[in-house]
Amino acid sequence: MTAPLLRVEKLVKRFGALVVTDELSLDVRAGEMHAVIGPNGAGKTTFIHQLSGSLSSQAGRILFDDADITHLDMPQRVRRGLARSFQITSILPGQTVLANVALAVQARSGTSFRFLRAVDHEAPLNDAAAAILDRVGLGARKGVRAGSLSHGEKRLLEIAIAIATAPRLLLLDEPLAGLGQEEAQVCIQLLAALKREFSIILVEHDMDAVFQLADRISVLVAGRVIATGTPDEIRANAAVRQAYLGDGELD
Amino acid sequence: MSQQQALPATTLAPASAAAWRVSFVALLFVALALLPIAAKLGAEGYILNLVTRALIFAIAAISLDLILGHGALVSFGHAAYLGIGSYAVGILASHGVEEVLLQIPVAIGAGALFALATGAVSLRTSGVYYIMSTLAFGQMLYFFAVSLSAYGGDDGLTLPGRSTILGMPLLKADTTFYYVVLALLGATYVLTLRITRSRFGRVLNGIRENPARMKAIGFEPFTYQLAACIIAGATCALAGVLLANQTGFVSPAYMTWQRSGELLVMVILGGIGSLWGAIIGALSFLLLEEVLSLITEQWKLILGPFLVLVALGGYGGIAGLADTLRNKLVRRGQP
Amino acid sequence: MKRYMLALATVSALALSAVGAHAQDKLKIGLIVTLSGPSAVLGGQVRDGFNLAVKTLGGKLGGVETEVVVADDELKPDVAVTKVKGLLERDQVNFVVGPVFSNVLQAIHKPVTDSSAFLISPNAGTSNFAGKQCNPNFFVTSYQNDQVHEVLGKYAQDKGFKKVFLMAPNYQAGKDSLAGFKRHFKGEVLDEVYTPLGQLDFSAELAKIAAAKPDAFFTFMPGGMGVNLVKQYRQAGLANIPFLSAFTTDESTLPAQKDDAVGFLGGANWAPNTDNPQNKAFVAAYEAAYGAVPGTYAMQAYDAALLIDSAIKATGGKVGDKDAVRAALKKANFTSLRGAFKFGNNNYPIQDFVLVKVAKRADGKFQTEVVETVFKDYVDVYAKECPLN
Amino acid sequence: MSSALLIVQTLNGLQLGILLFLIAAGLTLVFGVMDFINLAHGVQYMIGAYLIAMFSAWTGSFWAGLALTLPVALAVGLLLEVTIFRRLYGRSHLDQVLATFGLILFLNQLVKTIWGAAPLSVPMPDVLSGSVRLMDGLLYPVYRIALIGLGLTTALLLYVLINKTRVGMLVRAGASNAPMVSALGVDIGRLFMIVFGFGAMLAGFAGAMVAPILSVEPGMGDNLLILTFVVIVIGGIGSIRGAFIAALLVGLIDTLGRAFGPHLLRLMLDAASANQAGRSLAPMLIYILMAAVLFFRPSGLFPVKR
Repeated sequence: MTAPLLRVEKLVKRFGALVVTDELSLDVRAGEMHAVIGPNGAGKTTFIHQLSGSLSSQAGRILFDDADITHLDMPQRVRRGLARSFQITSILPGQTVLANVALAVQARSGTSFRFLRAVDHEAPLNDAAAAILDRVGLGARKGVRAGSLSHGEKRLLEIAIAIATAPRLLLLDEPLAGLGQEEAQVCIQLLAALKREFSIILVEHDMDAVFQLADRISVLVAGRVIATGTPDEIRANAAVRQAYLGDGELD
Repeated sequence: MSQQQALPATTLAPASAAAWRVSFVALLFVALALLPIAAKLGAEGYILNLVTRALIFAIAAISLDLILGHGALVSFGHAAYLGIGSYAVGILASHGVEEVLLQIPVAIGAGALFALATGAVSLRTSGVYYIMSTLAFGQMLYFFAVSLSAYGGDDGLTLPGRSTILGMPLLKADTTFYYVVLALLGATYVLTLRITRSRFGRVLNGIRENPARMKAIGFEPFTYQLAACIIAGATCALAGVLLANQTGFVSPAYMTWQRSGELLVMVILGGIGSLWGAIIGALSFLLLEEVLSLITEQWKLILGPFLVLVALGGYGGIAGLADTLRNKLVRRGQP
Repeated sequence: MKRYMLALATVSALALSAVGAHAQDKLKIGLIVTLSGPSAVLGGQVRDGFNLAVKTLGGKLGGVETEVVVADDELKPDVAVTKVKGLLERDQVNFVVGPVFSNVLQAIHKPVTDSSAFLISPNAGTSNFAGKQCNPNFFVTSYQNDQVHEVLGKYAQDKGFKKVFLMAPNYQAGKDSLAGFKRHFKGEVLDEVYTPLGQLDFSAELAKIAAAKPDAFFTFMPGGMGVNLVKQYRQAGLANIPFLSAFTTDESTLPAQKDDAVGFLGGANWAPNTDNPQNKAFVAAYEAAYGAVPGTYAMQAYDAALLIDSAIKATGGKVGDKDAVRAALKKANFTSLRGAFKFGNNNYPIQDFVLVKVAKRADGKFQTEVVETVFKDYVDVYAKECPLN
Repeated sequence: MSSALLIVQTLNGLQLGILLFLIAAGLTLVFGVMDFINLAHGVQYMIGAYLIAMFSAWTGSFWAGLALTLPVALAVGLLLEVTIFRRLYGRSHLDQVLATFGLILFLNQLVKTIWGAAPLSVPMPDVLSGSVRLMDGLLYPVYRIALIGLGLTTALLLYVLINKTRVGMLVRAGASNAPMVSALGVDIGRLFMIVFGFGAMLAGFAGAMVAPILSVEPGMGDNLLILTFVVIVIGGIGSIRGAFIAALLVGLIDTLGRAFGPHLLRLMLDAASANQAGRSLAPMLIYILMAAVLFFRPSGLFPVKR
């Protein structure tokens, strides 16, 4: 078996006396969608921050594609192919939808120290961005200011920006947060399509979506992974049922 | 810094707004190009001198607007670059080098170097701390110039005359000098505008709007902000070269913190982030100052409340106000 | 944009209005002084002194109807250049009188002397324009800056002070000042302290002075700095050490220093109690008009007006005849408020310098009063470098 | 350099620091609580000085003048708050800069129009004039000692006010999270007004207290404003404790640097170049200090937790 795409070894994050990430270890294989679930306060978002580099780690290692990225900052990680979406929408509201995505395309294609040519007219950037927008279903909205999109559209834009950096591993932090039933279905279909193309870590509260989409699931409780396995294995895991679900039933 | 408010002008639909701005700016430059002819009617030197000075400050204001409006970097020490540019002229001239084609590269290089060195430190901070660290470096340079006894110290030094081009005294005539300054302003405006619309400019604007997002797609803000500071510093140093030539005199008074504050006021008054607002801001601030001081010795009693009102209006300066008015007109024109 | 158009319109209007200003039956004088910021009081004295002279002469200098245009240089050299261009080209003035400060003089000297107008400085008198860069179209009715400091140096030397403590602001004029003092003082200089320009609190320096125990203290601390220093000097209990100063305890600062400055010594070319009839009339008229005791700034501006008056008179009102006016100016054929006055080859005055002392008058106001003459018909040291004759 | 000199210079540094603190306290609160850049804060200091010059001349007594100055300075602050500043809260910092810059122009000119351009002076209260002997050959003005004492008392009162009273609790909460305080049902508008008026009065108080030793002149607040900004930035915006420590630090470093800088440099350089270098360096010292502090602590020494 080949080495995993991402290997997390005994990662630690403390805020003062509070241990949020407690020697967490986890492997993500190339090509899989790996969901991370856990009760509120289990440390999922902190973990994503540590993976993406917006929080530093006090101990442990993060290996990405066999390279130690524990001490790289966020832009460096992104350039190695580790992209994230934000739980709370984070876009450039003043720029057009197309520009939001084109910037991400620009980030991975050539220099950004180009001062005089009008970026609006750079066909390669625009074409690549437009293609991605078409994929996420925002093709018709590309000329609109991103700030005026609906919430559901912004969530899709958020994903579009993340995939525009051409990542090898996509960290999706609650992509369905705040979406209505219909919007959520659109988004789930998009995720199903994306998983054929990208390795994905998915943090999500919507259990239906998680069990429907994920290849493997890790359950986080109090900053530790208490179980990892296929959805069926997790469903059957007694420790998970005990710790996470209490006496409730999974359906 | 409330960054969302930084660019009121961009709320316009881009295409028509661009067209109206282009026509306005074109009109402005045509008017400025015709001014020397109108000035022939009387007081030529005075009017040319006054407007030349305003145009020079417009170049400085544009350079400040690049980092302020597009990078949200509020520099409270920008006058330092005026000083660097003018001292490059003064010091070189006092050693017999009056060739502007040598003075300009030296000034621009020195401005860029100072921006590189101070930006590398200042950009570690943000918000008000950034503002104050730029002030600190501006003040250090000011006191350094005051202590430069060899070059006049506080009294400054008088230039033997305007700089030469390829050894010829081409800048000597006020009208020629005016057109050179106007051309340089035009070039600065066009180049800076293109920068803001380039790949680099888009990154810079993105960092202003949402630095966390930009980091998450792989841009390190520091690098781009530093580059913007260097461009702005070099441009402003060019304005310093012109200022020295215009006054025939170089002095630490060009780089007091009050002067930095005036540059900020020009940009905010004009409307930040729109570049042509910087031109309008510099022109209206300096011309207003002059016109009001002709009316009364107590002109600050008028200028002060005027600035307060512009700020309270919250239109985003004169450029923002113009855009708002135009939007109203356009809407009225529609059924 | 509307505002911009408005400004542009105003400027064009200004341009047009200037066309009518050519008529030569009128004498136009541009007064450029500092009227903004803390130093505004000095500019105010120059303006008032000059205006008083014009008023006294019935609104005419040399028999020609005279109009005075006042401009504020804001103590910014680049602003001053623009204002001076305005005076020369918009107002078409025949004379520019000003400025107060040396750095402004450096900036406006060339634009004015290159033009058709004369530049008459009622205060600033820098060494470069007294020496190699002297100019036939530039006249000074005050002194060469160094001379006032030299008065105190000479006095300290004559008086036999052995050890002195020197202090000045950290800028060019401050350095020139201490150099001027040391030109005639040959004793020991215990320390030379330079303070940041605009410093408000001198406690650190006063402690040093107390520790050094000099025979005398010399300083150059103009404007608000001088007010602070004098108050704090007395409060620190140092008043038993003779306080010699230039431009520190004069009529512009005495209203604020009051009793604290009484007995302090200064150098000058004149004092309000200088004993001659024209001066008595001047001081009385000035006090009546402006409610303040005039200082040297006002006196020198008044003399500048008298100088112009004498020259225009000599040419028979031919304001436009530049060579004739220049020759007449050089003669300085007027009765100066300070007494004897003539120009040296460099167009700087040759005059007496006196030691003055601050005193409280019977009416409760404060003024400097003449103690003794230190220099007689004194020529500045740079005059010999000037190629004019 | 004798020990007496060192003591005197340290006292002088303390006194400058305390003066800076009185002005900085109001500015850092206005800044921290309302996120408002008030360039006109220095003008309020100037107004305090002019008011006491006027009132002490009217009443013939420094103390009566002071008693009149404080409420009027407070009233001026509140007037500005109600007419101008409250419309600028929550606006971009740049609008605030423009408006308060305009206000500086206006008020500096207004002061000159009313009281004239010439510096004014305020007689020292008799009780506090004269000097005391601290040790052999060491006289120190009583007024300055009183100033230090008064400043320390004010600092102590402020400390109690901020840390032990309900208003203080709200101010502290406001400095770290104003929207939250507002969400909890506190009338944030009134809180802002109180803080602003109080800050203006403190600045006016500082102006009144220094009037007997400094000249009262137009624009006297401008340069001090910059120093004050240096202080609150070094201390960490919104932190009274930070402002206190930074003010003393700036006061001491500025004073001692000017007094002893050349001596220290003489250890490394020859006398002439040490004097020259000391002269150039002295005015830069506090700016170098600020740049250094921000380099190592980009949010000041005592950042307010948000």
